[in-house]
Amino acid sequence: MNLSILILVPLITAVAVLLTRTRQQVRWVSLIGAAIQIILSLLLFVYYRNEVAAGNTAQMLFQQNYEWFPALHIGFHLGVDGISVALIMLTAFVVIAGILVSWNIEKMTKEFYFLLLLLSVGAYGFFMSLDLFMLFFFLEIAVIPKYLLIGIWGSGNKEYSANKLALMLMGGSALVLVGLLGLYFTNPERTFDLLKLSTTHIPHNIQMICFPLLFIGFGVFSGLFPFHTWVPDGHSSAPTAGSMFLAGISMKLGGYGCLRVAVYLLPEGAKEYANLIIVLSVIGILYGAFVTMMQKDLKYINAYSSVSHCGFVLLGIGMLTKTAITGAVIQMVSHGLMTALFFAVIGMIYQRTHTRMIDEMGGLLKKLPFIITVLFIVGFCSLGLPGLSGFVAEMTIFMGSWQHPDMLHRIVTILACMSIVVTAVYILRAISKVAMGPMKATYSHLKDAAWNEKLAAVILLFGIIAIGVAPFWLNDLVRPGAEIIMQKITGG
Amino acid sequence: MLNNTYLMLIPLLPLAGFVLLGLFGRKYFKNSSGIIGTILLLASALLAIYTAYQYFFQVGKVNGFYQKIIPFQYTWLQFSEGVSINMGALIDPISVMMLVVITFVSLMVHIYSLGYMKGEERFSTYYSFLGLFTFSMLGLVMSSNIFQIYIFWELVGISSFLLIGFYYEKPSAVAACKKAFIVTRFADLGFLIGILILSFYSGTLDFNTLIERLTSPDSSQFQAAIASSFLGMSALTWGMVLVFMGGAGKSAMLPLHIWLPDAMEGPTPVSALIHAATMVVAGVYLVARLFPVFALSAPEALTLVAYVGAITALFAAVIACTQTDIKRVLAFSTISQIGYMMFALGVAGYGGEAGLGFTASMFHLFTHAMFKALLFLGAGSVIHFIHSNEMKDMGGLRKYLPVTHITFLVACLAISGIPPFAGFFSKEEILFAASQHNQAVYWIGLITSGLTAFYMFRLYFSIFWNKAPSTLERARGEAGEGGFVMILPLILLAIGAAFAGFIPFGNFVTSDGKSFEPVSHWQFSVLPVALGLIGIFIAWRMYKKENNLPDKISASFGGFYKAAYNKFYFDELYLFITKKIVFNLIGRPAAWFDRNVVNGLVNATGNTTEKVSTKIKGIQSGKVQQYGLYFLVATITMAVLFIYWWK
Amino acid sequence: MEGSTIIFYLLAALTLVSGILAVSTRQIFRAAIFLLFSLIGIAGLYFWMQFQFIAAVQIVVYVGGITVLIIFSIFLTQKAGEKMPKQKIGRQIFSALAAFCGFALVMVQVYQYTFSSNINEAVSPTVENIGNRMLSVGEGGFALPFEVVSMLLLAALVGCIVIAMRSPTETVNEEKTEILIEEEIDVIV
Amino acid sequence: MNEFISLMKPELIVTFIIFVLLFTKLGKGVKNSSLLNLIQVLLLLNFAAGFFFNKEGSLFGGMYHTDTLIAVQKNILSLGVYLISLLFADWFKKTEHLSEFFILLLSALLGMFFLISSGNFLMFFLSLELATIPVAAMANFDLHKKISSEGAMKFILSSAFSSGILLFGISLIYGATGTISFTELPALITASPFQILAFVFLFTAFAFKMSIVPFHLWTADVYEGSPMATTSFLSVISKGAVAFIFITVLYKVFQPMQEVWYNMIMLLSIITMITGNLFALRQQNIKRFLAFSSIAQVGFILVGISGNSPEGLTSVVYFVLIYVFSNLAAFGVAATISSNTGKENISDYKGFYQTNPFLTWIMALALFSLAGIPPTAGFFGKLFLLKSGAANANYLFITIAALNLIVSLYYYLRVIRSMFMDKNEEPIGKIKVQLSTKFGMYLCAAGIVFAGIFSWVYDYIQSLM
Amino acid sequence: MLQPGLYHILFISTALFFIGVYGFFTRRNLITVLMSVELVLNSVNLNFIAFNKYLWADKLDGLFFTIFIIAIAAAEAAVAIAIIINLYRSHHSIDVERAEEMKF
Repeated sequence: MNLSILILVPLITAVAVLLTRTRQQVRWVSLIGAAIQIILSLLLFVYYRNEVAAGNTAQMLFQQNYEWFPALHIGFHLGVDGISVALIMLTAFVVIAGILVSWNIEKMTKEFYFLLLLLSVGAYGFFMSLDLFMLFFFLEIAVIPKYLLIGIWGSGNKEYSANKLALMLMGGSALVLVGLLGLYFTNPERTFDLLKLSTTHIPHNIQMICFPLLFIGFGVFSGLFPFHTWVPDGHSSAPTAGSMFLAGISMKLGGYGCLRVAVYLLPEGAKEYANLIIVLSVIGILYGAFVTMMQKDLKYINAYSSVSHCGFVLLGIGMLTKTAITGAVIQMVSHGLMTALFFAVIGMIYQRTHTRMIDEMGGLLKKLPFIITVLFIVGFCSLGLPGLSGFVAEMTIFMGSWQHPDMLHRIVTILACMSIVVTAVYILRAISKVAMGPMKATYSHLKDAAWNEKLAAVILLFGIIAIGVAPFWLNDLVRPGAEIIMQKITGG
Repeated sequence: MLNNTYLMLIPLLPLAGFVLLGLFGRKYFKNSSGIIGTILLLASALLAIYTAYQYFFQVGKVNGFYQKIIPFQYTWLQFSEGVSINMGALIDPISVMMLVVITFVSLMVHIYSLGYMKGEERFSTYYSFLGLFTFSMLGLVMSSNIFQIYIFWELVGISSFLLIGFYYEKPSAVAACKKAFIVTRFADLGFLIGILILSFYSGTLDFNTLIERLTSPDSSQFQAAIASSFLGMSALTWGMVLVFMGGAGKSAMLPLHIWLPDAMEGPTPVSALIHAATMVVAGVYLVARLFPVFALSAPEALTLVAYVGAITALFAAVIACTQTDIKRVLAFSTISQIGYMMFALGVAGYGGEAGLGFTASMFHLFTHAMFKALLFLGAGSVIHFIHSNEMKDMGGLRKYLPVTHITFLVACLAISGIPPFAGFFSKEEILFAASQHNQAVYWIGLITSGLTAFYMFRLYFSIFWNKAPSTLERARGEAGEGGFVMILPLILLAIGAAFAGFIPFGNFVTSDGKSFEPVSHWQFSVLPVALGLIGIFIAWRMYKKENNLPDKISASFGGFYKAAYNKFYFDELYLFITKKIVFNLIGRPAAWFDRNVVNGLVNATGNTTEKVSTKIKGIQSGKVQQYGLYFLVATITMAVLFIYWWK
Repeated sequence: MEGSTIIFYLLAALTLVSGILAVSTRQIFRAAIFLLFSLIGIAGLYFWMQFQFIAAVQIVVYVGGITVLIIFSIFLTQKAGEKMPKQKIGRQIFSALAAFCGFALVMVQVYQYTFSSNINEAVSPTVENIGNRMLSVGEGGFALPFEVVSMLLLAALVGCIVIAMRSPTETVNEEKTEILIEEEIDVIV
Repeated sequence: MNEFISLMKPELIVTFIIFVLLFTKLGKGVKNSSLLNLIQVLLLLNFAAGFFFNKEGSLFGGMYHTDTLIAVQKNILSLGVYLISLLFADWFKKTEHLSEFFILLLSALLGMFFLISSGNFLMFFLSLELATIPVAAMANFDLHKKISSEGAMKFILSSAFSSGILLFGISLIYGATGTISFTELPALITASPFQILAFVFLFTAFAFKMSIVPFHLWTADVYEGSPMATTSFLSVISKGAVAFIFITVLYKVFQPMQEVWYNMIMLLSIITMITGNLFALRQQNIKRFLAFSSIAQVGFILVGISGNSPEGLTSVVYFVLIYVFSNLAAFGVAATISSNTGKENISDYKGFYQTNPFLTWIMALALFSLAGIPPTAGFFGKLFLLKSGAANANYLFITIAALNLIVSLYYYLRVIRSMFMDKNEEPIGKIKVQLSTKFGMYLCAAGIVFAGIFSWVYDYIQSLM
Repeated sequence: MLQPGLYHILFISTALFFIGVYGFFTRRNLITVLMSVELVLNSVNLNFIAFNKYLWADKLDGLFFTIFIIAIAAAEAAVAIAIIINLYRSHHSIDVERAEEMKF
């Protein structure tokens, strides 16, 4: 399968959107583009499985390598392994849902969809890059659309949030950049190519310098404590689709980067800093959860819970076991779907009630059965209910984490486990305030979800349930990738 | 051989009901959903009974031992080599017994609800939730894998949450469902960590392998698990204690019992099904499932089980004597009875006669399911009739609800351990096992037994005798008991409650699978039965007629009565912990920290930059001569710097 | 002490003293005159070093051109006899300090440095030599700089015209500037 | 003779154009618009001619030196001038002295050409002056504005002062080595204190022209006072030219003291970035804003220069090319707004997107490119600069540079925010953009978008090394 | 007293240079500022001639440098004066301190 198509399709869609005239055209062009993306991503999955089933044991499949800046040894190198395929599928799901959810956006429709699609270009490119320069390129591509999405279409203290988000993410990517340059200049081949880099040995002292740069840099993207403050503000101010993309895709860029670049290329650094990472991430998990407990705004609730959940991703990565890393990737996918859906639902509720304060709502289940049912499911997913994706991911991480018999890892794992209780507390608190209790009279006229909203929710729910009920396909997809990373860690 | 398809259908049929009714119920099966659910469950129940028949009488027994059969198993999630979640079925005596109990009680509740929930707006949702619960519970008992059991454990919890919160517009129901879920979640945390410990040492999640590895003294896994210790207990004991914590949460053992009384906010049939007969015994089932490990490798943990069970039994019984809400009385009685089952397990040994406690526990579980479901359904009928839960609103109902009255009486006799009703046999065995192993536990059990008889008959007399309030004089005679669908389950369950005791349980359910005949000592039975009769007598004295005796007696207990009436202030304690400690001491400071310190630092960075920018603006003074001066000074500084210092 | 030495010190004194006065007097005309003296002193130093041509150029361009230009512009912008406002004392001190530090630094470096020199035969700076070099295009020729400077003067001319030709009432100045610049070009050519 | 023409082709063409423009003054009543068309065509031809017959060689005894890379550098400047002629059409059509303006501008360009090609310090100095003095006159072209004269005054005085220091430095070098030729000097350069002193004096001139902190103080005032066309010329073309020759001087002439100047550049680069950013944060006037932002950009150029490698040179040339597109686009938009409405403050741009989406997008693109956001070319430019700077494995330096990117992003986003997000009841009305301006903006936009992603631009420059 | 030589002339030129610089910093009148610049340039000229004379007499580089500096100084002065005059027209003053409209 030609991977460039996956970058080109959203790009062409974006350009096509720019060329359209009416709002109707904009929406349908985007939707068709997103539909093609989702089909392509599923095809990719099928092809990938076929290849693997056919005995192709290469680390990266469907590679394409063009020279880009030959003088600087920068290539346009694409390739996927199971981890990438999983995240690409996630992206496709979130993109189409995001487009459906923002179907009725009034203000500057064309620009809105253009930016959304641009963001997806960044995400696809990032997940497929095998060249670090390219990876960085796509990482940064995704920043500015977010800024504009929040700043123009957002709500609340949007300018502040947009600024904070853009600056903090840029700060993260600045650190990443320095780390990448360090990698580049210390490998004898002077290459940015991930596969080549993985076979060269990078000196220990360089690993010690570059690893924190890269990990913190990417960590900012995925809300690593204490660099997470952009998350709540950014998410809460963003328009619905923006929050979905932010939490669903963008935070995954960080996790993927931590895994694929920081840990994979710098295993010695990873081992040295592993304890720090797991401590930070477990602080993030619990801290995020406790802070969530105190929030009153639905979006803040989900945003802080994202901090907590993305802490699991980093925890899994920091644990440096195959199972934990697999779990981290599953958590990325799971959280992406779940949080996107959560934001979508919040958006739907907000559209109807014009408030996001949980204290001001109540009894919405009566009037909005579909939306609230989805809210329930997504909440349950968040608190790790079996049969939904969150459970699979968290349990895999716990199992992987527990494989370290020393005291620190034990304590950290137990603390992380404790978050499932806190999560239950805040999710149930939020849901019960929104959905249950006596209904307010003012809400008696509310209408349930429209077709586009239903479709968006169903698409994401499909993903959540598909992982939750039958996790083995995702596990099988991701495991080999995690195994290769682990080989590098244990071997090098 | 067992028929795999049939086996799989047992849980899958209710699941199908859940999916079907959940997705389309509101639209297409608004009225027929009850029937659909009931039919599916009926099929499931029949299959379960068929399976039980096949297992116990045809394929189960090999060489005198009931085998643990795993008819099918699929790898659901692979963690690492050997450690994986396998979805499968483990068929052994206890799981088969549970299948029968669950499907039977569930069927009864389905039928009963046809009448009880009639006209409810979310009728189909109710049935879909019931389907989900039944599915989860069946999946739980069939689990072949400790993680599988955890999965269904959680699912059971969520269905319980959904059903307790079924009347979602009632704030008390909302609070109750949240409480139920969170408290059990907290217990599950222990369970989860326990699983992690066990799986780490045993290198597997599979029940059979796990039990085998952790009980055979010469396996390396066992050695490792025993060798590593923490705070003076071996890792294995810790694991088992934590697993028991999960069980204790679900089974409402002290101090994790607080959710169960509140859970009565759900529809009464649900209470019958979930909070009396099935889900709450999941903890007992879990301990029973891992019983060999408890008994052989972690006796300390088992002792803990015994004491927790016994204390809970007594404690709950005391509270039950003081409650006025009939469902709460039943709830505390449930807690007390589960305490019985727990300590029965705790006083059991592994294999043969020593395993009497195990058999007794399972037996009691079985009989308790019958009479407790019956009690709840009976209470449901009463509530359906009266529209109130409070005892003071009731009295003299035997005229209006004859069938309910009789069946309720049967159940009360059963639970009080009056021969020849079912409870007598199971309780007898429990007490006997306890007396042989642990005198303290035995005496606690005995006292509890007497208290049980007292509070059950207190309930009985208060509802059906006592006064006849004038409010009831309205013409309700014909409306009575809600029709056939509500009476039939009562009768069926009453039959169960009356005669289930005669099943020779020791033949089927034993700790090691080998049948044995429990020795019965009629002399031994005298004391418990006598105590039960005394309890009934006191209750008769106090509540048969309207009088002021109860008030006097309660006054004579003074502070103790008040404490018991307030459930020994456990709710307040928890409220203190959550509100004052978790929210105010952790959550609020964390939120403050986030807004002010973490966020503040970020903002401060920005502000400082701005401030510095304002501070240094004077450099750009607009005066060209000053520019020149800076120019020269910079030049000289650079020259000096690089000539003399920085080479 | 030889005569030339005395002349040197006299010239040096003239240059420096009038230089200092030029930057310190508050009478602007006097400043211009002192500048003139200082420039003449420098021309004298050129003479003293036997660089007659350059000394001549110095006199013609600076004394005859630039100083006159400056004096004219003083006429244009200043009322006679008006004293210049004083600079802030702090600025004066700082400037003096900075200038002195710079001076000290440079002098220290100059005296610490041993200048090398070559032993090749000297080329005497006669007008003939200069003219040849100026117009030769090969090695050691300065035709290209010459052209560049002419372009520069052209540009400066154009620039001055535009800037000074702001409004018709003030054409006088503009013409003067123009003429002066023409003069300079002539001088150099 | 043939060689003379082919080697000096760029200078000859520019001189030719200057004379053509001088002759247009003879004819009375030539309309500005037709004159502008002529100029645009001529400059386009000039730019086009830059692609042909480039080769390496020296003239005038080594005083003039050129090669293909230098030809490309000159052509980048030509391109910039061409873009200026397109982008500021609004202002050009209004000005009274159009041909004079271009005579001056082209003289300065000629100076820059000579500057890049200079083979000794004399030529260097002369062409530097040729590139400066006409600009001073250009700065005063808003004849009736006080601030224009003020800016011009500050510029000419500061540059005269800087020339003085430069000359002093050159004279010391001359005294120490006896030569002013770039080819002979390297053998005679040692890192002796005296030479370092001389070098520092010399260095300040570059620093002054490139607005390196703390020699930058004139920049903002002059930028603000000058007409937008001059400002853009100063900030883009003039800076680029000096950067080119700076590299040549450092890499070729002062290579023996590279340790000294590496430290110097590192130090100044950090100071420059930080100061530029800090000042840019608080500017309201768009010209001042761009002035400080361009100071910060210079800090980045210095990072690239510090690489001291062919890659450093390539990346600087490449960056300047991109910088031409980005900065000119930004100035073009600002100038269009300014000439049509007279508004130059960022706060005036509030709600600009509602009325002028095209201009806003161009501005946004330009600012993103300046901020180094992909997929604009600025991203590549900055990255390659950082990359060549990182070759010395000085992580602290690179980290500081990278962190400065964040601050710069902040203030670029301020403009973006003002245009896209802030609400304004009375935004600037719809502006009719001149055709040529529009064309110029499209050119810039194309440059911004494609010069990065399509790697052949970089490869081409690289291949000339 | 010593025989005057290179170092003497360098002393004079350097002193003159910094006198000019001082003037540049302190004079309030723009024209006098310009005059200070002229002093600076002249000091440089002196440097060049001195080096040419005493050290590198085999070529006339220094001399030519001086000639061109003089030419440039003239052009610079002309443009500067034009600008100053223009400034005078708008400000009605050529006090440096008053030409500071643009700052910060």
